[in-house]
Amino acid sequence: MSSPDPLLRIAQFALAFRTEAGLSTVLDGVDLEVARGEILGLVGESGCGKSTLVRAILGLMPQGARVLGGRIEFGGQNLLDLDEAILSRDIRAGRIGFIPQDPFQSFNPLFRVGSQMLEIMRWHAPPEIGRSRSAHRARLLELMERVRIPAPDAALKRFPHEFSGGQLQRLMITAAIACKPDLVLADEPTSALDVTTQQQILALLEELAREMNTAVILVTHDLGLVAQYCDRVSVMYAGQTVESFPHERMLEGVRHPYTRMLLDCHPDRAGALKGILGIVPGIARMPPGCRFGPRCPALLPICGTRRPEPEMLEAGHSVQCWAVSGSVVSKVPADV
Amino acid sequence: MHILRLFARDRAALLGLIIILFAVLLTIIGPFIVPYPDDAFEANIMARLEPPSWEHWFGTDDFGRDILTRVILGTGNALGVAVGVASAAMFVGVPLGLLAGYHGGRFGEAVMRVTDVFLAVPSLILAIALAQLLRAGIGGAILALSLTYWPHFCRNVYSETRSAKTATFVEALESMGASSSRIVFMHILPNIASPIIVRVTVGLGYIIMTAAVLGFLGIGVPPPTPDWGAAIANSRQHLPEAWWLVSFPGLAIFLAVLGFNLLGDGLRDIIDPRLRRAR
Amino acid sequence: MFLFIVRRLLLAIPALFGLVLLTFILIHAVPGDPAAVLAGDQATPQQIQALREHYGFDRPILEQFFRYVSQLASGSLGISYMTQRQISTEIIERMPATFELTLFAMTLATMIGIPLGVISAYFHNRWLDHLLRIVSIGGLAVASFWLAIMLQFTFSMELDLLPVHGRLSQGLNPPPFVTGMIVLDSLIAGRFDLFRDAFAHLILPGFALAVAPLATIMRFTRAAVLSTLRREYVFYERAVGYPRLVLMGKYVLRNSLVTPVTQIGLLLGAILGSAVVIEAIFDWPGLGSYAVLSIATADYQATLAVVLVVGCVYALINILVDLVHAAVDPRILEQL
Amino acid sequence: MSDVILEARNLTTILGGKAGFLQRARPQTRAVDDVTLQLHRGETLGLVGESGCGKTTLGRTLLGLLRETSGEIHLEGQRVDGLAPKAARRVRRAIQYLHQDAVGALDPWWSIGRTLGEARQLSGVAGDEAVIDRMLGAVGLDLAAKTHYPHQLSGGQLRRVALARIMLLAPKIVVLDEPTAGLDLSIQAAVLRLLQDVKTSFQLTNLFISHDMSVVRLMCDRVSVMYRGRIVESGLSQDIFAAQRHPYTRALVAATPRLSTRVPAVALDGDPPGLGQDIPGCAFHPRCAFAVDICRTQKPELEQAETGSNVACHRWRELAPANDDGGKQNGHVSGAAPAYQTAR
Repeated sequence: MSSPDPLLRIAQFALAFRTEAGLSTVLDGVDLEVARGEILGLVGESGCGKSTLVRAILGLMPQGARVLGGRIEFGGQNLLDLDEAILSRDIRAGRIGFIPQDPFQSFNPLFRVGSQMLEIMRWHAPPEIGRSRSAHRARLLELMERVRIPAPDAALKRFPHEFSGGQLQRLMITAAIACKPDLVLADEPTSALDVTTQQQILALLEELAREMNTAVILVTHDLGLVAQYCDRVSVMYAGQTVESFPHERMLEGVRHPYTRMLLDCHPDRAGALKGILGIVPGIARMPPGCRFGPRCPALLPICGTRRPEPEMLEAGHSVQCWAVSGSVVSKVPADV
Repeated sequence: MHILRLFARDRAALLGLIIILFAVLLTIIGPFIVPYPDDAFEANIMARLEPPSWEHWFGTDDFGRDILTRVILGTGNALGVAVGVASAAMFVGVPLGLLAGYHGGRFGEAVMRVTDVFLAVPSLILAIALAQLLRAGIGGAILALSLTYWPHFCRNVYSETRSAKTATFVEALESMGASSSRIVFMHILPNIASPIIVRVTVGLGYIIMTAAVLGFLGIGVPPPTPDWGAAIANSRQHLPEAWWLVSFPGLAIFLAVLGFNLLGDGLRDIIDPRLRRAR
Repeated sequence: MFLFIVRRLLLAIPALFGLVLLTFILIHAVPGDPAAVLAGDQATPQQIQALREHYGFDRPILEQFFRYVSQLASGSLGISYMTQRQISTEIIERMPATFELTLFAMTLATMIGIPLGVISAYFHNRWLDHLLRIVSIGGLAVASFWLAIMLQFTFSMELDLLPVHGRLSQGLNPPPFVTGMIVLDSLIAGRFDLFRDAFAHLILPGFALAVAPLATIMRFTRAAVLSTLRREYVFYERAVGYPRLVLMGKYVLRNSLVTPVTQIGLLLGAILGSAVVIEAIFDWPGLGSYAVLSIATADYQATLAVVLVVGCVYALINILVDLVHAAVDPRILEQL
Repeated sequence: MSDVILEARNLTTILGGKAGFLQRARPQTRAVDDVTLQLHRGETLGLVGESGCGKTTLGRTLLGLLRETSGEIHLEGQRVDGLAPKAARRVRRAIQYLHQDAVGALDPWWSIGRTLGEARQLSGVAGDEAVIDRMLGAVGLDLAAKTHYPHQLSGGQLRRVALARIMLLAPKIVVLDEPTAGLDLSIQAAVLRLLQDVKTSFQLTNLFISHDMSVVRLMCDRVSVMYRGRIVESGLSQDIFAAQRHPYTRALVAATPRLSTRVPAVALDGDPPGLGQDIPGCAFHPRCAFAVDICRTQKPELEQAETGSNVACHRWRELAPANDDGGKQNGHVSGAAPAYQTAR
C-alpha cells in the first residue's frame, strides 16, 4: 500500500456475526491504511459494515461475533491479539480516541459532563499531562476554551441535557483528544446535527487534527463531507472495501463501478435521479465473490466466483474489481 | 400459527399455558370426575380430619369432606370469579380508558380523577373494605373485586392509548380525514390489544390471589361452597396436627397464580414490539 | 421543589375527598338502614338510634354528607363499636406497629432483592439467571397469608425456633416510647434482651410480608440492569476505556437503580395491603389486625377509618417516591 | 399573476403555553411568525431551514392539522382558515401530507391491501380494486405487496405504499416532509425519481420541506428559506443558488457539503436558538456577522430585490450577494417548465 509504515494497517480482516441462519461474514477481508496525521474518510451506505469495522478496531464487537482472520496492526501490535482488559487499559482513549454519533445518547444522563471527562483522563491521561485531578481539569478547561464552549468552568458542572447538540459534540471532541491519542475514530459524528453546526464541528475537528498531528477516521455516508474534509477516501460495500483513493481523484479519477454510480447519485451531479438498481444484500444472504456483482453493470463471469484482489493503480489509489484490474473498466459506459 | 412456534421455544410460558388449560379442564369436567361429588355441600362427621389415604388422596377436612373434591371444585369457583371480575373490569375500564386516552380534554381529566380515587388506596385494602360493605356472597365478592380492579385496567388502557395516539399512523389517518371512532376502534384498539392481553393475564392471577384473601377473611364466597381461601382459614385451628388441611388449598392457589404469571410473562416477550416484527 | 410538594399535596386531596365520597355513597347505597350498617350487626338498638341522631340519618342526604365530612375533618373518625373509644386514638396507637413490620419487610426485600436482581442480570441467560427468575416468579405466586401460616407451622409450632405471635413475649414490657417501634426503641434504651426478643417476633411476619416485594424488586432490578447495559452511553464508556469494575460498579449500577428505587416506594404502599392479613395471622397489634377485627365484628366505621388513614399514608408515600426520583435523576427536576 | 393554488397571508402559529391543571406552562414560541407565501399550480416550492425553524409547523398549519393563531389561508381562491383540525382537513381535502417517517405512517396491524382500500374508501372516489392496482403500479410496487404487512417490506417499499395511499385521495397539493432525511444516496435518488414521476403524471403541486440544500436545489423551482418561524429569503431556485442575499441563506448554502469545494470557511457560529427565548429585532442578529443596531431592535420585512427574489434583512442592499461557484455543473431538473415562470 502507499506510505512505508502506516499508523494503522488493517489487512484482510474478516469478521462474522452469529445469526439465526448460522455464522454470516459481516466483514469479508477488509484492507485499510491510515498514515500518521492523515484524515481518512470511510464512506459507504447503511449496512456496509463501516461502523462495525471502526468499532472492531477498539475491540468493541457485539456478543457472539467471531474474528475469522486478518490483522489490525497499530503501533507495532496486532490489536486482535489483545484481550479486552489490555485494550481498555492501553489503547482506548489513551492512544485511540472515539467520537460517537449522538452525543445526547452517549453521555451518561445522570452524571455531570465534567466528572465523565475527568473519569476518562483519570485512567488514560499521558504522564506529561500529570496524574493529579487538577492537572486533568486544567487540560480540559484549556481544550474547552479551544473548542469555544462558553464559560467552561460552569459547563463542567452541568448535566448533558443542559447543552445543545453542537456544544455536546464539542465536549465529545474535547474528551477524545484530551489524552493526546495518535488516532481518533469518529463514527458519523455529525449526522444528528444541523448543517451549519455540522460544518463548525468538522472544521474544528480537522483543525485540531492538523495541529496535533492526530490521524482521524471519519465514518460517514455523506460523500460531500468526505470530498471537503478528508485527505484520502475508502469506499465500502456490503462488508468489502472496494476502492481507496486520495481526495483529488474523487471527481474524475475513481474507477470502481460502485464508487462511480454512488457519486452519480449525489444531488450535485446532473444524472442524480438514476439511483442504483437492486438493493443491498442482507447479511444472511451474501452473494459469493464480489458482493456488488448482482447490481454491477460491468459484471464478468469471474466476479461471481472469486473476490477481486486489491490492485494498486497509482500512489495511494487501490481498487478491488476484476473489470478495473483487467483494464476492462474503459468498457464501462461513462454514464453507467 | 407463528405465535405457537414462538411459544414452544419459551418453556416457562408453555408451562403456564399447560397449567391454565388444566385448570380450565378441571372447571369443565371437575363436577363429573370428583371422587365424592356430594362433599361439595353435605358433611359426614364420621370421616373427620382423616390424613391423606387411598380413599381420600388429599385427606378430609374438619367436616369430613374430601379435600381433593373441594380443591377441584374450588378451581371452578376461583376461575369463574377471576374471569367474571376481569371481564367486568375490562367492560368498564377498556372503553373508558380508550376514549379518555384518545380524546383527552375535560372528559379524559374527569376519568383520570375518578380512577385516582380508587387508586388512592392499596387495592387489597379497598377490596376488603368493599367486600365487607357489599355484604359478601358470590355477587358481592365479584362486585367488590370489579370495583377495585376496573381503575387498574382503565389506567393501563389510558396510557397505552395515549402512547399509541402519538404514533405517526394515527396522525396520518387524521390528516386523511378518518373519523375518530374509526381511528380509535379499528386502529388504536388492535394496536393496544396485545399489551392489554398481557396485563389481563397477569391480572387474572392477581384477582385469584385477592379473592383467596377475601375467602380467608370470611368476606368472600359464603360457605359451604368450596373456596381455597376459606379452606385455609378454618384449617388454622387444626394445626399442627392436620397439616394436609392447609397445604393442598395453598398449593392450588400457588399453581393457578403461577400459571397466569408464567403465561403473562411469556406473552409479554412474544408480543414485545421488537418481536412484533416476527408476527 | 417546594412548589412541587405543595402541588402534589393539592392533587392528593381531591383523590382522598373522592374516597370519602365513595365510602359515603357505598354506605348509603347499600339497602337497609345506614345507621344499622354503620353500627354493625351486633349493635344494640340503642346504639343504632344513638348513631342515627349522631349522623342525622333522617336529614337530607346532602346535609348528612357535610356532617360526615366535617366530622372527619375535625379528626374524629367516629367511635369504635367494640371499644367505645375514639377510633382515631386507637389507630394512632396501632400505627407504629404496622410501620415497624412494613419497613422491616421492605428493608429485607430491598437488601436481598437488588443484589439478586443484579446477579441474575449479570449471569444473563445462564443457569443462575433462570433459577433466580423461577424463584422470583414463584415468589409472586405464593399467597402471603398461606406462606405466613406455613412459616408459623414449621418454625414456631414444629421446630419451636421462633415465637408464634405478638410483638413481645409475655411478661416483658416494651421499652420507653421513642419511635413506637420496639426494635428501635429497645436499641435506643440499650435493652438488648428486649431487642433480641422483639426481633425474634418480627422475623416470621416480616419475611412472609417481604416475599412478594422481594420478587418484584428482583425482576425490576434485573430488567433495569439489562436495559442499562443496552444503552449507548454504556457502549461509549467501554469505547473510552472505563475499567470494567468502574463501569459496572459505579456507572451501570447507578443508572440501573433509578427504576427500582421508585418501585420500592410504590411497593411500600402495596404491602400495606397484604400487611392486613399477615398481622391478623401473627396477632401483630397494627392497623391490619385492627381492620380484620373490625371486619369480624362488622364495625364498618373502623374499617372505613383504616381505609382513609392508609389512603393518606399512601398519598404521602407517592409524593416521597417522586421526590426520591427527582433526587436520583436530575432531568426530572425540570419537569416538576 | 399565474394561477396561485394556495396562499398564506401573515400566518402565525404559536405553540405551547397552555398551563395544564397545576402544571407549569410550557414556554410559548411563535413557531410560525407572520409568514406570507404563494404556491403556484404545478410548481415545487422548497421550504428549507434547520431544525426548529418552523418549516414543518408551517406545513402542518397549511395542511390544517395545526390551527393557526392568526392570518389567512386561501385554497384555490377560497378562505379556508379559522377551522379546527377536523373541519380544516375536510375543507382542505386537496392537500395531502407525506410523513417523514414513512414506516411509522402505516398501521403495523393492517395489511397493505386493506390500508390502501381504506384510503380509497375515505376518498369517496368511485372505482374498484383496479384503482388500487393502478396506483401500486404508478409507485413501482408489484401487486403481491397487497397481501403483505408493513414489517415484511423494506423502508423504500413502505415509502412507496405511503405515497400510493395519499395519491388515492386524489390530492392537488402534496406536502412532502423531509422525504429524503436519513436516506442513503442510492435510495434517496430512487425516492426523488419516484416523487418526480408521480408529480408529473398526476399534475401535482408540491411543498418540499427539507434541511438539505443540495436536494432542494435539485428538486425545487422556487425556494423559501426559513429561520426562527420567519421567511428570510425566497425566490426562484436558480436566483437563490446563484446569488444569496440574506446572511443566513449564505451560511446555509456555504455549509452544505459539496462534491466540488474543498474545506469552506466556517459560515456561521453559535447554535440555533432554543425554543421559548424571544429574540428582539431580527432573530438572526445574535449570529449575524453584519448585525448593526437596527437589526437588534426592529424585525426586517420581506422586500423585493431586483432579481425578483425577496429578502428580509435591513442591510441586504449594502451586502454584495454571495455566489455559489460550486454548483456550476448542476442542471436544474424540474420536469416540464412550470407555467408561472413567465410571470417574473
